[in-house]
Formats: sequence, C-alpha cells, structure tokens
Amino acid sequence: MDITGIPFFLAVSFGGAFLAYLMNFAHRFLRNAVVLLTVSASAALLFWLGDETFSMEMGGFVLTLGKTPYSLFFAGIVALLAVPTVLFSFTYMAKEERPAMYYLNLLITIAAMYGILFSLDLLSLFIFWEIMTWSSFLLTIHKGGNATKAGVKYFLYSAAGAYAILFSVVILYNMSGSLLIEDVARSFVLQNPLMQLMLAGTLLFGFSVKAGLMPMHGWAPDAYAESPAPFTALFSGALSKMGIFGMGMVLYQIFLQSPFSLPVRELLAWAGGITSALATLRAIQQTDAKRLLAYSSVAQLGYIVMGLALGTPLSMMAALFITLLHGVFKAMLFFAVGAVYFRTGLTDLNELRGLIRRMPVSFLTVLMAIISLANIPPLGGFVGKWLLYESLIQSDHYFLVIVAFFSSTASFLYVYRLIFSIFLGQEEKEFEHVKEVPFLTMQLPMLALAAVTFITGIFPGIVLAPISSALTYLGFPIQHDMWSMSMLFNEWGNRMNLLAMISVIGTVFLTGFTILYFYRMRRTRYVTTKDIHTSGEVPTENENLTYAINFYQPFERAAHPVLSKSIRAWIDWIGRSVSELGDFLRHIYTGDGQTYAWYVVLFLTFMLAAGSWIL
Amino acid sequence: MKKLLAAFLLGFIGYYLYTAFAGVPFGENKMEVGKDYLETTVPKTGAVNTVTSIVVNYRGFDTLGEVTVLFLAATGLGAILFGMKGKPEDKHREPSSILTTGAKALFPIIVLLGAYIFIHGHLTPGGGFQGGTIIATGVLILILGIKSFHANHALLSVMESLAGITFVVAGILGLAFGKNFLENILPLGTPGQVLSAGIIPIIYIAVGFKVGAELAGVLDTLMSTTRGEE
Amino acid sequence: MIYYIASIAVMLIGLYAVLVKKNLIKIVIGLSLMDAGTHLLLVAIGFIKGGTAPIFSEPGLTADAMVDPVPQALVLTAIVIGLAVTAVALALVIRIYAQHKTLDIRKISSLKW
Amino acid sequence: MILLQWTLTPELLYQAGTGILLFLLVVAAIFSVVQKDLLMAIVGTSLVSLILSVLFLLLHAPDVALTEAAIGVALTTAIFLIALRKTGRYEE
Repeated sequence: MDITGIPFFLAVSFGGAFLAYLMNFAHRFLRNAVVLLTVSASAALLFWLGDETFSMEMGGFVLTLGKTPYSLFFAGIVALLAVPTVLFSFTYMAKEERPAMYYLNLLITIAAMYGILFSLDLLSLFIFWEIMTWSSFLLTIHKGGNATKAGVKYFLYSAAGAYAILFSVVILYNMSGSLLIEDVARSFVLQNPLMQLMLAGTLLFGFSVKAGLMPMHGWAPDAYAESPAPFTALFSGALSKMGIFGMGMVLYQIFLQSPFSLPVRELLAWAGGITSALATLRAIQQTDAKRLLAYSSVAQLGYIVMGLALGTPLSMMAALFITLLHGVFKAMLFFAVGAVYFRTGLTDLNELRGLIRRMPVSFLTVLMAIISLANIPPLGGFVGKWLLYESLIQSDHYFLVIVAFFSSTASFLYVYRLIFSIFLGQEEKEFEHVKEVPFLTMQLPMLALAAVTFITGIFPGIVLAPISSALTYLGFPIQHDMWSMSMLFNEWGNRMNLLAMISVIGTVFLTGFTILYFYRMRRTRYVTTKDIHTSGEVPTENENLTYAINFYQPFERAAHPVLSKSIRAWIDWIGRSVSELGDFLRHIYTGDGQTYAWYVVLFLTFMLAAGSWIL
Repeated sequence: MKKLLAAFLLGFIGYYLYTAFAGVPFGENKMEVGKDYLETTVPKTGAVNTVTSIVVNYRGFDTLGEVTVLFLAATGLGAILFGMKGKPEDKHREPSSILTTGAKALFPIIVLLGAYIFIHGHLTPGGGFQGGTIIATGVLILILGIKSFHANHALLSVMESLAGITFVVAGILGLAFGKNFLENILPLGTPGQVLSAGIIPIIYIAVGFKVGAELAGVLDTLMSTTRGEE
Repeated sequence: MIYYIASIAVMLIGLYAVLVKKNLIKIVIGLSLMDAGTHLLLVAIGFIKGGTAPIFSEPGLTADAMVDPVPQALVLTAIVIGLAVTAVALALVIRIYAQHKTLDIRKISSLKW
Repeated sequence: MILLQWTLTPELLYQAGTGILLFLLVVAAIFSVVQKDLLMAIVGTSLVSLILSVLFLLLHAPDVALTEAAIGVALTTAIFLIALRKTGRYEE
C-alpha cells in the first residue's frame, strides 16, 4: 500500500484503534504506547499525504477519498487536539473503568473524523459521520448514570441530523447519478431553486446539529458536561467542528450558485449571532464548570457560524481562525477543569476555591485560555475575533457587530467566574493535600496548547497561510497582500500590526481602568474581618471568607426575562402535547387485546359490506 | 349479546370468504410458479423432494429468517419467564419405573428417527424442522419420564450456535465463491442419493440441530418454571 | 370444495374464541385454531386432482402429475412459526398468571383504560 | 335401482372419508372452543391437529403432514399442557 496514500492513513488510524484494544489485554503501558503512536503517526502522516485520490467500489457505490486544502486545515485541527487528548487521557483515565473501550472509541472517533474530512463523496462522508456519531455516543455514556441520559439525548439529536443528511444525500444521488461532491455540485445548480433550498436546508440542519447551533444545541451542555474531560476537549474542540466543515462545504461547494444562497446565509449569520448571545448568557448562569464551558462552546460556535455564513473572504478567514483557536483554548480549559476534577473530584464552582497555590500550572493554563477566549491581545483569540468584527463592519452588518460585541463582552463574566471560583479566594482546608497534576501526561498537553495560543497570537501568519489555501480551494479570492484586507496585518502579512495591537490594548485597558477608577476605586474601602461576622468573633483561618455562591445574582435577576424563555420549554410543551394525545388515544387503544380483535373484525365486515355494495 | 354479534359478523365474513374462494377451483391445475419449481428442481438443485428444495434452496433466505424467528421466540420465552425458575412442585407423583425405563429406552430411537428424517430431508418427506421437532419430542419424553432430568442449557446453546453459524457460513461461502448468498457451491451428485443436492443436506442438518436444541430449551424452560402461586 | 368450507369454518371458530372468550388460554387456543384453518386452506388450494406428492421418489414420475409444492413449503414454514408464536403467547400467559393469579382478561386491568 | 349405483367404489369411500374427517375437524374445533374444562379443550385442539395431519396426507402433502404431526400434535399440545399445569385448569 502506498505510504502517502489516504487508504494507508485511514488504515493506520483505524487499525491502531483495534490494536490498542487488543493490547489492553497485554499491558496498559503497551496499550498507551500504541495509542500514542497511532495518534502521533497519523498526525505526522498528514504532512506526507499525497495528492492522488483513491476510489473503491462498495455495494454498487463508488467511494472516493482524497485530500483538499480545506479538509487538510480541519485535519490539522484534529491532529493538533488528538495528541494532547490521548496524552491527557493516560493519567486521567487510569482511575476510570473500562479503559480499553475508552481508547478504542476515542481512536475510532479520531479516525472517523479524518475519514469525514478526506471523503470526496457524500456516501463515505455519511458512513464516517455515522461511525463518529456512534463512537462519540459510546464515549459520552462511558461514565454511566447521568451520562447515559446525556448520551441518549446527544444520540437522538445526532440521529435527527444524520437522517436529514441521509435524506438529502439520497435525493442528491438521485438527481446527479453520482455521489462525488463535484458532480453533485455541478448538477445541483440545474435544479429547481425551491428544491435547492430544501436540500440545502436539510443538509445544513444535519450539520448544524453537530455544531450545536441554536435551536439544535439541546444535547451539547449535557453531553459535554457528562463525558470524560479529555474527550470533552476533543468533542468540543474538534468533533463539533465537523459540523462547521460540513456547513462550509454545503454553503460554498454546493449551494453557492443558488438564488437562495444569500438569504439563507444571512439567516444563518443571525442564527449564529443569536446563538452566541444567548449561550453566553446561559453560560454565566451555570454553577458547574463543565456546563459553563459547554455553553461557552455553543457560544463560540455561534461566532464561527456567523463568520462562515457571512461569506466574505475576511469573515471566512475569521471563522476558520476561530475554529482552530476555539479548539485550542477550549481544550485547555477542559483539560484544566479535568485536572482540577482529577485532584479534587469536583466541578461545582460553588465548592471549589483557592487552588492557585496548589495547582499553579492549571491556573496558568486557565488564565492563558481565558485571555484568549476573551479576545485580549496578544493571544490568538484576539486575531480571530478582530477579523470577525472587521469583516462584519466591512459588510455593513452593524447590528450583528453589536450582538457579537455584546456576547464577547459578556463572556468576560463567565470566564472571570471560572477562574475566580476555582483558583482565587481563600484556600479551603479540605484542599490542603491537593497536588499539581503530573507533568508529562497532564501539564505538558496544557502547556503545549498554551504555547500554541501564544504563537498564533503573535504570528497569525502560521495559521493564515493554510487558511488562505483552504479558502482559495473554496473559491474565495484571497489576495496575496493580505495586509490590505485587514488593518491587523502589516505588510509582510504574517505578523500582527503592532500599532493596531497597541492601540487596541491601550484603548481597552485605558477605558477599563478609567471606568473602574471613577466608578469603583473611589468607593473601595478596606473591610476588617470582624465586620462580616455577626457575633463579633474573630474568624479563624479555617473559616471560609470567600463565597462564590450566587455569584451573579443581580445579573441573573436582570437577565431573567431573556433566560426564562428556554427552547427547552418549547420542547417540553411538545412532549406534553404528545402525552396528552396519548391519553386521548387510550380511549381507542384500550389495552384489551380483544378490543383490537373486534376492530379488525369490524373493519373487515365494513370493507366486505362496502365492497359488495359498490360492486 | 356480544356472542350473537360475533357470530353474526363471523357468519357474514365467512360468507364472503366462501364466495371469494368459491372462485378458486378445487383440485385443478392452476400452478404457475410451482410448475417451474417442479421442472427445475432435479436438474438445478439435485434434490428429489421439491418441497425441501423450495424451502432450503429457492427460498433459503426465507428459511434463514424463519430460523431466526424461532431463535428469537426461544430467547424471548426465556426472557419472559426470567426469574420464575424454581423446583417443579412435588405434588405430583413420581413417574413409575416403567415410564422412566421406557423413556430412557425410547429416547435414542426417537433421536435416531429425527436424525434420519433431517438427513434424508432432500429424499423423503421431512427435513430439518420435522426432525428437530422429533428430537425435541424425545427430550420431552425424558423430561416427563425422569423426574430429575434437566436439559443442559449450555450444551444446547452451543449446539444451536454452531448450527446457526453453519447455516450462515454455508450462505457466505456462496458469496465467497463469487455467487449469491446461499447459492449452491457443492457438486449436485446423483439425485436420490444421500450425498447429493449440494448444500441442502448440510443446511437441513444444521436446521435440524438448531430447531431441536431450541425447542428442547423451550420445553425445559417452560417445565422448570414455577407455578406462580407463592 | 368442502375443504374450503371446513377450513374457513375452523378459522372462524378460532376467531370467535379470540373475540368472545375471556380465558387467556382459550384465546391462545383460538389463535392456534385460526392457524390450523389457514394451513388447511392453503394446502387445499394447492391440491390437484390425480396428482402425487411433489417428490421424485420413483423414476417414472413427471412434473405434470404432481400437486403444487409452493403452498406446502409455505405452510411448512407457517406451522413452525405458529409453534413459536404459541410458545411465546403461553409464556406470557404463565407470566400473567404469576402476576395476577387469574387468567380472566376482565380481571387483568393494570394496563387498561 | 338407483340405490344400486351407490356401490362402495374407492372413490366414494375416499369422498365419504374426507367428508367425515372434515366434519370431525369442525366438531373438534367447536368442542375445544366451548369446553369449559381447559384440559379437554386442549385435547380438542390436539384432535384438530391430528385430523389436520391426516387431511394433509390425503392432499398429497407428506412434508406438511409430518410437520403437523410432530409440531401440532406433540409439541403444541405438550406446551399447552405445561402452561395449563402452571396456571389454572378450569375456565371461570
């Protein structure tokens, strides 16, 4: 087999999964070695991947695999996150049950993601999509208990999306007689516009379920919160990006020529904006660290969809940049929360506090990640968000700018809560024996990803180069002199415009400090410990003085009108109506078998009588 | 009242059913598919018994499904009666020694008869289903005649699985030799000999074992269920 | 022709039991009677006067002088499936009896409206 | 003299036998449905199966007859009887 071919690549990815499963019976070090080797080998093979496509016939259909610059970019994200994920899993999962199943499913998920990305036809994409859904479902329910519920929810949403995709794949195949995306795209433009609209709608629906776009986000918080932490990093960072990949493919490879393309994209951009705003508000409410991060993921995917749907070269660039960066910093956050959980067994923000001295590296990771998440230069998140704002302004979507700006400002609230509740405040006595997590398997992945956010922040060109080749593949005119597109870049196009950066930092911080100074600093007074104790006793060191419960009570009161209207209530209403209908139907379906027999006989009599009367 | 209504409705339906079937002449040659089967069964499948060749060869896939249904029924029965296992109540008398001895003596003969029937399924009336059932009847006699008798469920399930695997493998071999699923790959032999008709005897032997094991399991499960009164 | 009448009669008797009888075992008996009637009807339709069994047991037999084998094959399958259905139904009956101490369907009311 | 034509030809015997069997079939079926004693009802179904098996033989369907004999007469009856033992004998 050709070592640079995609079949070899997928064979390594899938074969490693099964080999690791078998090795589990030999020794766990052997298994870990195989797991790590598989993931890093497939990451390394990405660089040598040849250009030729590969097709094979299966059951009368031709499956075609091949790489495109667009898929290579996403594959890079998967590879970038897969290696830290398995590294982080080694110690984290040592305590958990059934490690063999965990690694098998994890590696299959990773391999299936590669498979999705390298599919050139819709059928193999669907096959790998289903493999990915199944294996990630099994990973989600790995813990059992509540996780099973969350997993079933995830699976039901995914199944709805997958059937939508399958439906459109079948119709597209019927229309074009070929499953290749190129051929499908060619015959797609010849169709009736309404048909085009419907097909694009079902496809986009199917892919956006995986991306967790509102209102199809219902599975995301539960599934992210309940699945094992290292996998959650991959789940939110890479797996949900498969939805973005699919949406980009549908929007710009198949649907672009349609007359409905523009309104649909406008609608999607708004859906993204609303998703980011509402999910940010929800995230502020959460008291569980993983649920908070889950809602934050939904919000960030909203930004990505916004940029993706806008469809200017700059916004696409922003979307793909955030896709990468969100994967990186969300993985860092999930790793750090996982590390805290690993040492303390807690993810509840109301119970954790003051771990900064105990777990400094995790603190540093969270700090780096939230700086990136809150778009503060010089870390990577800033670049993506800046490009997004700029593209929004350039394409005259001022209201979306306000929405995006609102939600990214509001995201300060939840990231602050995250870092404050876990790491700051008074140290609790029960955490006295908490140690920092082991270096090689847990600190290293976190620090490596932190380095990535730093490097991409300073030298965005490293990422922008593959992005521009991906965009060129999708048909966007990327000028060679990228600096003319955004004021962020200098003439060389690969380094940040320092002037812009400094002015932004300066403005943000100056305004911030000014406001703080005039509004808060003057009123600050120093409180003695006696003040807060009613009985006048001097509190000892062991008593807790920092409270993180009801952290944002005023905010919650203010945002209540928005947040009380949940999409879940609507789904609940559907559920209630169905059960009422069921109650009504029980008059007919009495539960007595004989009644049904009577129905059959009566129907038969009616048919015979009617038939003889008509004839 | 209900009975009268039922009788009236059934009479009505019966009348129409009768008028419908009165149009189908009794005892006349109205074969279409059957004729083709009858003419091609010996040259094509090598089986002398046309019914067998239809069940195993022309409609082999259907039979695989049927065996699966039977398996599901046996499994479902075990699931339904799960947790109701107990000692058979001691109220009834011991089987007499004549019955016990007779059961022991008859069992091998019955099994032999069953085996004969399913091995000769392509030559004489009978086949896997009948032979398997007869073997299960032998087990029934053992259950009735010997009080302490209990079927070895592990052995039964192994037999059943092996038989099922044989059936599927025989089908897949057809695929492996570039033909269709369950298509014959063996030489047909001389019609009328035991070793003829390709894969039909193999499949029918597998079916016989499978049906026998399943039905014996069903009987034993039913027999060892307590009378739910405690 | 009397075969048709008799088999339809057996079918309808079984259906009558299913419709009217209140004892669960009686209902299962009704089901198996319906089965039996159908089997007889099918085989009777396949019968050809003067035909022999569809087995080429002697050299002289030709395809013209045989009854239709297709209904026979179908009925063979149906009988086995009927046994499976009866067995599962009776297992359910046993289970229900253990639960409710009765076989009267009027008294088994936990799932009824 | 017309009566003389009613000689016992094999054909007539066959017809008469078939008629009697079918009549018995229906009678047995009715018996098994109306009988209050479930044990007798089961014997009735067993009888139905037995007659059916003979009828299949008369219809030149030896395969089906064999199946019906093994399954209908032996196994189904056995299963019914076992079920009866585990439950109540009489129909209330």
